[in-house]
Amino acid sequence: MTAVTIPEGMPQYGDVPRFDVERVRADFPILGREVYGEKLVYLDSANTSQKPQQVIEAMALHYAYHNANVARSVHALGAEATAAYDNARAKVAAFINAPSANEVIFTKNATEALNIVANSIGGQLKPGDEVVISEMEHHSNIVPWQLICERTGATLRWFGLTEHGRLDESNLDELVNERTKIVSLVHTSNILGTINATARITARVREVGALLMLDCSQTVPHRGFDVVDYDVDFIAFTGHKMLGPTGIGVLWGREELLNAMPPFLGGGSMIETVKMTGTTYAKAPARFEAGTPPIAEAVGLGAAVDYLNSIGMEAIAWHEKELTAYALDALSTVEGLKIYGPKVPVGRGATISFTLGQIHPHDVGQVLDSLGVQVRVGHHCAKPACDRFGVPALTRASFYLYTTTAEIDALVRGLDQAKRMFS
Amino acid sequence: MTAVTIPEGMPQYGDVPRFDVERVRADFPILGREVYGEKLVYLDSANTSQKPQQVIEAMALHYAYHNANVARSVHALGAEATAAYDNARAKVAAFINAPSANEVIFTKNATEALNIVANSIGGQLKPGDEVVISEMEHHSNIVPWQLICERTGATLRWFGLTEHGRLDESNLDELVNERTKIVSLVHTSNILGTINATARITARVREVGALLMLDCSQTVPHRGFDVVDYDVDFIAFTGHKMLGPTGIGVLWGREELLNAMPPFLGGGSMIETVKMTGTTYAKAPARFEAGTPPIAEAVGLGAAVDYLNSIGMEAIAWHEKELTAYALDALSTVEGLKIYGPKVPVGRGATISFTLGQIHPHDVGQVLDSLGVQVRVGHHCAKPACDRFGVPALTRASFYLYTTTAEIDALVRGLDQAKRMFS
Amino acid sequence: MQLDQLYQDIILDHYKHPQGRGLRDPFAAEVHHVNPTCGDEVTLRVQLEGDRVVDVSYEGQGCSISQASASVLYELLVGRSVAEAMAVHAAFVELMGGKGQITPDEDVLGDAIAFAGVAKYPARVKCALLSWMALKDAVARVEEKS
Amino acid sequence: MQLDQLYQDIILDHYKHPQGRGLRDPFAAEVHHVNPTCGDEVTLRVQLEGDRVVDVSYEGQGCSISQASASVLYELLVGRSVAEAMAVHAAFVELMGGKGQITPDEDVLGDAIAFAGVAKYPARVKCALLSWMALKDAVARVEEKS
Ligand SMILES: Cc1ncc(COP(=O)(O)O)c(C=O)c1O
Ligand SMILES: Cc1ncc(COP(=O)(O)O)c(C=O)c1O
Repeated sequence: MTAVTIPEGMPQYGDVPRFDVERVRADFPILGREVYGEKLVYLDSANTSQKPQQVIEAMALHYAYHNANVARSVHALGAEATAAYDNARAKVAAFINAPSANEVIFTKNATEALNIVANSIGGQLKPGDEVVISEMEHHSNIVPWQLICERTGATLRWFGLTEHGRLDESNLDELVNERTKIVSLVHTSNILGTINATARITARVREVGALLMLDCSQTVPHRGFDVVDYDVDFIAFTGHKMLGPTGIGVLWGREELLNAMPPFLGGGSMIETVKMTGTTYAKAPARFEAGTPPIAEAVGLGAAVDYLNSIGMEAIAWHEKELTAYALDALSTVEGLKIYGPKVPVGRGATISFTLGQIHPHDVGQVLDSLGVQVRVGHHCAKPACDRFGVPALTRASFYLYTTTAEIDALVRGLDQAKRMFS
Repeated sequence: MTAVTIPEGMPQYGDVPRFDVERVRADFPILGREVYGEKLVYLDSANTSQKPQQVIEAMALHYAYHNANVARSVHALGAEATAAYDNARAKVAAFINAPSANEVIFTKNATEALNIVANSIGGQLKPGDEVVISEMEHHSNIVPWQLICERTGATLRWFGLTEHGRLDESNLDELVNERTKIVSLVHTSNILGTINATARITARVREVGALLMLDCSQTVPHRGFDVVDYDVDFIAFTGHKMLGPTGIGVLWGREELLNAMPPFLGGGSMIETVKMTGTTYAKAPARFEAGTPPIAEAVGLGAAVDYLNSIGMEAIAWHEKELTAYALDALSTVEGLKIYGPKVPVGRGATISFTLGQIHPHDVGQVLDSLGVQVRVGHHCAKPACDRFGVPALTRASFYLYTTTAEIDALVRGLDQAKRMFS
Repeated sequence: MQLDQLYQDIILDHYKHPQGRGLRDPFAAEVHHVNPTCGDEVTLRVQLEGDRVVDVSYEGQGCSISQASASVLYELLVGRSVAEAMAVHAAFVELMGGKGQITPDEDVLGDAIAFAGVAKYPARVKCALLSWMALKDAVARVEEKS
Repeated sequence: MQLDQLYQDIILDHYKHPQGRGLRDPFAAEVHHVNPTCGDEVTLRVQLEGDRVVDVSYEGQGCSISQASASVLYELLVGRSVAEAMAVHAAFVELMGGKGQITPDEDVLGDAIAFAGVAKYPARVKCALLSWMALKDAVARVEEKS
């Protein structure tokens, strides 16, 4: 027998970062719940994630003992609230490796972040200019661009999709050209699960001098994302999908771009000075944070970032990769089930959409619900992707750090029951 | 001695609705706090209000046991979250006597509500059209109109102010004319405390066929406001000033107007159907609620409305009236103190701004803070009102249902100390 | 959860063997309705003769509830006067809005009483109502024209 | 709170008896800075001769901290070389950003060490820095021109 020596520094199976899923689950009160007397099996994290006690408590404590408005008061409570808010911004900046915390703008959700860029950058477009998106975008990265192109006369164009649910880059050089002003793409698809490889596209975007925005709503919660590494100009993501509260999202952008962009929402805090006859504007982040910001929500999002860091994003990504491989295998045993999107656990996230024979997803979802299994059904705010594959609706199971293989087994059992009922 | 018989049905002093302030205070954990070893005296409720335990717990419970995304899932958790969200909308609608809950749009704050109307209604303006605001607006009701007038070529005009800090209506008929498309006014000023009487203005607005929006951010928290009674077209207000959380505001509008208005933010949930080549939009409220809405925040705001109702808005208004009368008296004893805004407790809210001799408000606020007294200093997001009265900054004390006369005494003592220090 | 309260046999029967499905000529009005939350769609035609609903034809995609409800609608309403049809319509809408608290009248609603269980699932009420709302819209358009 | 840590006598002295206040000619550059959170403003002029700061004149409205800090700036920087002035400037900015953790060097900062307590009040740091930031901007403009 020959001994195999693994060279030093090579990854080994034992090196994979791991965590104790049961211990994580214990932090999420809702996971102990039942529905209709059945154990809750929450497989809808791509829709919204559940919240650990640490996040819930951070917000409750903030409201109970440190609540005040920010950036407006000299008083002690105001200083405490402002420090908490700034601190959350710094945590989020570090989480995505932003060069400066000033580049992190707190919005109400990812949708607002996408609208800010569409309106501020897009408002300057002219007829003849082009904007490029793709057929797998969430509605939140389609409609803002449709609206601004309508207003300005610019042209909206898009990447098509391959049969495997990946971006069709075959016409990249024609699609992204000298007329292109901005390319805005989903990084991880919320319907197909695809993680888009962006290197070739980025190179082309730089070549033609356009801007690049990535919708990272389904990426940042699940794996480390480094804005410098990706050489991107803007990203959007949303608090409630990453263990944080509703009511907060993030727009990250390069500081020099943000400070040169016209404001979008007008109001308190985004100004330098206001006269009835005209106003000058503050720099980022204040420039794009009109009105009282989501203060307690920022505190909650900061606590969520702390929680994710305490587990480790690499460990979370690995856990999800294993779950995805397990689920793809398990679902392939269900007769009549057809997966839309990549069928291998590579270049994809932990979100799997499918049809089950002729059974309508509403009915699949209802049977699963009766067994406690919570999945999302419908068009997943991505109708063009459904149209591309000729389906009106899909059933979608999506996983997160607290998901177990036992929950995937429950899903598979539920699908068998749906088949018994509807065929 | 003649016995005076008060006719039945006439209000008597004893009829004034009252509540036990100490019992209310016990519901607010933060009011038990100290700063720098001094008892906290929170006189900054016009900036943001404190939160009762009932509101904090409602949100924590929601996150812990009922969290899910809304209006998108057939599953049990989704149904629970959706019911909670809809229920909050119904509570808010009832609170302002809205004819239909569909007229209540949840925004991120009052500022977004004002921007929605400025952009959706304002986006259709043409050169020659006029918009009317006033010199006492919060920046959030100035900047959106400046931005849209710049974009469309419409003209922005405004009411001036009288020496007493009231709207100068002397040129009403000239100011509001056939070219006027919308009049947007603050109902209760956050800097002067003025409550604007709107009857004459409303009549004129109707005469010329314009629309009327009222910024009720400082009204709805403090006294009953009935949208039908006021014959208004839109109002804006904000959750965090009415015992509710940050991250939520309200736009109320007449249903037929809302459904005819072009959308503003584009994205998930506000659509009817989306194709790459074009999109149709849902009716209100969904039409203006793009993306995941502030779900837990709505639950918190619903709990805040319940709390306010349990005390009674009339009782709250009366309590604040008494405090205001007491404070106006007490402050008039402070030599060198000058009040900006109405000096009588009539037609005004419980917000009092002033200067203290030549001492800069920052310094006044700092001395007060050292004694635990939390007031706001600066331009209060109303620079044009400051300019009107030739002051760069003011000190502002503002009261709410949990404020006591003892706290006003602490304020007066603090002002004396500031004078000793700086003169 | 008792799934069979929702999916009563009558519903599953109508779903598997839909009545009156397909688009037919002649028709007095055609409408297209969408359920924006889930993307279900129905195209529905109505034909009146004098005061009578002589045909309702439809085509669409949707779940068992929405398909079965269109089928039941066809069975229940075709052949009635517009006034009768609208009375049944009102009873059905009331049942669906009743959150499961209303006991349906079988004399009025026939097979449609099977949908009583649906009223407990807010997310599915819209499915059951899709074709019914389309019908009402279609009838209103015919009446507008005349 | 020890209010006198913040409002040291030196600060109150400079506030009540500001040095160098008023706008003077000649000047090489004039700037106007605003603190957007509180609305405080300063107009500041700088005059250089060769490598030397020969005058800084200013006018503005603001609190005791911002007024005193402009007065101290005048006393400390006028008469120095630009390089020396910028070294003092850097030390002052560092002190203000130190959250009260930095022990200031009196040899470099002179009267400005009285502002050490301000660094503990984030809301007031901007007041102390207002005129200093304006000065830096003004000097940069002069250098751009030449
Ligand atoms: C009169 C008035 N309007 C609008 C606003 C803006 O509210 P928000 O900051 O919550 O958007 C405020 C409070 O800051 C206000 O007092
Ligand atoms: C890919 C993607 N983009 C954007 C969004 C919008 O996020 P939000 O609804 O929080 O604005 C979502 C989630 O709904 C998403 O999955």
